Amino acid sequence: MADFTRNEMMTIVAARALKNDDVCFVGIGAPSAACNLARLTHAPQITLIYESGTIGTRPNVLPLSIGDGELCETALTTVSVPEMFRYWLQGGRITVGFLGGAQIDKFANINTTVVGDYDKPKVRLPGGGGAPEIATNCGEIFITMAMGKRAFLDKLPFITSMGHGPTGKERRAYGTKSKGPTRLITDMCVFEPDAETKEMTIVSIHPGVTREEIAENCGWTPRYAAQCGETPAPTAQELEVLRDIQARTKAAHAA
Amino acid sequence: MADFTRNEMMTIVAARALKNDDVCFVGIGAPSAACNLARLTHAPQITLIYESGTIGTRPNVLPLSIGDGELCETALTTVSVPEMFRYWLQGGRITVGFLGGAQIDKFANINTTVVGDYDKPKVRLPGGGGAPEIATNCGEIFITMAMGKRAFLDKLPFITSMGHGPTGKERRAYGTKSKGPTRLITDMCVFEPDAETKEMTIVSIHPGVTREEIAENCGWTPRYAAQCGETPAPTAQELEVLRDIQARTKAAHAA
Amino acid sequence: MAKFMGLAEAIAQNVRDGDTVAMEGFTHLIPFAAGHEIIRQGRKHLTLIRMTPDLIYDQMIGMGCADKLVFSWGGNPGVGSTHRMRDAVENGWPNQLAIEEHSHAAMANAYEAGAANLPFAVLRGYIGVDLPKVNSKIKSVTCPYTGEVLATVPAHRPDVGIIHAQRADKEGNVLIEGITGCQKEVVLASKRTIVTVEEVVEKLNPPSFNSVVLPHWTVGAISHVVGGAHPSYAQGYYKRDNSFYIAWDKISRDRDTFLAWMKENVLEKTPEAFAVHAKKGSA
Amino acid sequence: MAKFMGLAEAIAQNVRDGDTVAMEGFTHLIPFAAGHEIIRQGRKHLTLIRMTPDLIYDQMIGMGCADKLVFSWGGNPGVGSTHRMRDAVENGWPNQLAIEEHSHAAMANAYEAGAANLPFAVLRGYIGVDLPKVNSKIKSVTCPYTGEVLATVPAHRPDVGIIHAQRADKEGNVLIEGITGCQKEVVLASKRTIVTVEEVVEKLNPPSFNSVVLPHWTVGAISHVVGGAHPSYAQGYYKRDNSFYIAWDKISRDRDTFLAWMKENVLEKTPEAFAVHAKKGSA
Repeated sequence: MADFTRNEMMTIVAARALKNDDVCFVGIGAPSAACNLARLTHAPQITLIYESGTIGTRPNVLPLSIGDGELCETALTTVSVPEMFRYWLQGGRITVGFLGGAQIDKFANINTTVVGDYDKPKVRLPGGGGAPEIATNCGEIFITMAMGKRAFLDKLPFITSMGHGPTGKERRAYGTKSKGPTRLITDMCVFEPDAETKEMTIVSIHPGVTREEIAENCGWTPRYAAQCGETPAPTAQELEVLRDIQARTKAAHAA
Repeated sequence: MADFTRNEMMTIVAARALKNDDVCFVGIGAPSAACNLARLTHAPQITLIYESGTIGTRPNVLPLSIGDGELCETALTTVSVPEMFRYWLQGGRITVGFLGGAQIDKFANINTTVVGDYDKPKVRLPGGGGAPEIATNCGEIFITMAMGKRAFLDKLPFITSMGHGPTGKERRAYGTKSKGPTRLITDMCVFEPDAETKEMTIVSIHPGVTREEIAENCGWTPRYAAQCGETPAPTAQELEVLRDIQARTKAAHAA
Repeated sequence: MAKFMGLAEAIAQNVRDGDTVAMEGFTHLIPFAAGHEIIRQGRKHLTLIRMTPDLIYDQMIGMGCADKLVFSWGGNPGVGSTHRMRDAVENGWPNQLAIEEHSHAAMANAYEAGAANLPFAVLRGYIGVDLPKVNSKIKSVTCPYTGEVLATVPAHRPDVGIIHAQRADKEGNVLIEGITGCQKEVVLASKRTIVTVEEVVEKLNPPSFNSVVLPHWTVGAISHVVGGAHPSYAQGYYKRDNSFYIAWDKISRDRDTFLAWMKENVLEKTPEAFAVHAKKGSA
Repeated sequence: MAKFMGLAEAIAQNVRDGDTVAMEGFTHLIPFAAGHEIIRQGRKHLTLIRMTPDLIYDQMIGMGCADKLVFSWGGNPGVGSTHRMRDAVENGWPNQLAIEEHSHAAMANAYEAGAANLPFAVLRGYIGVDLPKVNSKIKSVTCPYTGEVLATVPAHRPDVGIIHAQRADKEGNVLIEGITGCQKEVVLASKRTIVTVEEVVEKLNPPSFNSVVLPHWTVGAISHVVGGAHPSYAQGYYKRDNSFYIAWDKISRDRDTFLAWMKENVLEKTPEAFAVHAKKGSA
């Protein structure tokens, strides 16, 4: 088994979840790396969309922002931002939306707005951006987040984007037709929602990670699926392609 | 004085009413001829917009339809039809909208929908097209129509686009900020709305036309402004430019 | 997901009796070849949506394809009446034709709302006019901020959207340029779509970053039909046949003349017959 | 009606204390030179609207230009926090900053509604989230056809809209290409507008019929400022200075370091100083 970091494992697992015919709404960071890794390995036909308006983009380096010039230069077409949110996201054209965030709860609701009181915040986070509507208008949602007690919380101070709702029942109650978060991919394990309760449940543990470690980094007592197995380790090819694009990216952005 | 037809007089009077800084929403027929005549004579900077989405177009021949290729080829830019109606017309960007129609009343309401009952029409006319919203969203409206008893009616069977309303009071009552019809240019004379009653009132009579003739071709008893004068006859240059573009147009469409 | 096929197959697979069909193209790129194929395949009871019915719907209505027309301006542009449409509305020939009539602004907004997956569109329109009295689909909402009352129309969500475009690449991405009308909206608002194209190319080579391109995963059937927009036009390929629009007035005025023309030029022809027009009218 | 003038004059004539100002450019074409000029002219009490405040509003907020921020994502893209914005919200430095927070979809729709002269926008959004609890501007309407309840936001109608574009022709027609964001909407929705451009040319030569062009009668002041989008970029002219975005994290973290940087790079400079960036980062 090749040497790999937990962050690499997270990105690689996210990439594996993507299919050739997916249309992905990509965020910056882990999602962008995962989507482009998928494109450069098993899903060459995947369509990547960034909210800047670039559709079907094929960057050679990962963008620092969602609007880097390379995204537009390699895109099939670039539309205005109002059109992107109206025709493409709200239009129901996206199969997979990627989200991340500062804090998450067991029903995959996410906070990226504030820590503390909204009007007198302890920490003012960036805010929702596209997330509130990505969460409900994409076919399904994949979330990538590194685990930790300050990130995986029993109760969020603020819901920026809805997962399955505060008690797991609200999404269905709203009549939202999209599936919501179907995968929460962390640096330690993979969660999927329980069919009944919608609580995010661990379905596979990354190589070298223990249940104790997961418990220490989770603000609630995590449930495990009956057939919880081990996540297949990164292949040499996966690691090579990922490291290659990240090296190119680092060189490009430092220039 | 040069020889000219009444139709030429109508088009030339309409052209004269246009200014260099006008942004015109142009219809087919007399309006298109008038707008392009203005552009080729005293208003070279005038902006012509056709509802097909062509903005700032400078055709060499008059289009047969509002979407002829020449309009796009000579335009500054061409936008989608939804954008045309949302950002440009409804957006309040148009200073002068041109309308014509099958029937008109003394408050410059227009019918282009049906003669007879709507559900069992005697004559089914083309319908409103852009007119209902042109009538209220442009800064002001110029109307060109040839007079006749079947066209200039005391009461319309159907209001396709609002002038000043059925009694001349409704436009103001709706709170519409645009001026509505400020000029009704016919083949015999020019009407403008009375400041108070909004009834279309004759402000000038074309050379060679009598008040009797006007009365015979108007379904209501027309009012005359106190200072009603004679419309200045077409100049040799106006006639030459108009006939020239119409000859070019005829040759092009017969091809 | 785009799939290349012959036009006959595309119509057979996608257009069913009773469907709501929108065929758009604002003067430019009107999908005439597709309309003729629908006539040849004898589709009935269609609800036809189009801002300007133009000659294409005049032909389809005259041949008895339609039970209902949703439109905003029904004439022969710059020429006069669409006689077959008038004959259906005024005299019920060849069958009764129900109409749902809007303004251009409302129709454009209804497509826009359909593409945006909204159930309705809001517009500052229909003020002081009679159309809302005869079209119960026109309603209103009150602005929650200013109290202003604005008109609404339901979104268009056709069963089938049909357009003609300049070209597609091998993957099925479609480029439209020039007067683009509301074709992007029609494709995005429709459940199934058919695109006829002038040309299939290796790469689209769009002339700018912001060209109007429909990705292959937004379109259904693509059929290569050279000249498929005639007597409308395809910018960069061939010109509008204005003389045919003028000639149509006489052809369509009389029922028998119309039927004879349709027999000779539609029923006894195939989509390939359109190619000759592209050659003749090349821009 | 477009009028060419220097940037200092354009800002002096159009931006007043207390104005609501929208400066857009989605990553691309952010009007930094105009922002610096507003800082130099010491404007106060502005309400700043922008989807992503980015470094430009971080700088303006840190220099005390703003009383209020209307936004949807406030961070340094791909890097981390906008520290000056955080310092204002968390600690009231250099002054209290009121915020009105939306989602991207709502902001984009609010500009779109402003351009379309509608008082509000309707979107399928804000479902199951807390933002409507802290932003009273978010309301709802009921669809008159389906009964569905949809979110609304008021249209943006800024006093001043400011954008950066690739080029203008001598008449003042403006071309934008690449990632066009919501700049067309900002210009059409604003009472007054300022456009800075990389280049003034004889003819725009738009690369396609459907290029994003703002006619000269839709724009107000036009100022020729080479490099005026740096550290953002101008497609076809120079690249995004990603290394500066990374460096800003350190510069902006500390109040004194920030003030020293602003003094040296903004207060003591003129719009002409931007030209060097265009040369350095040419694409």
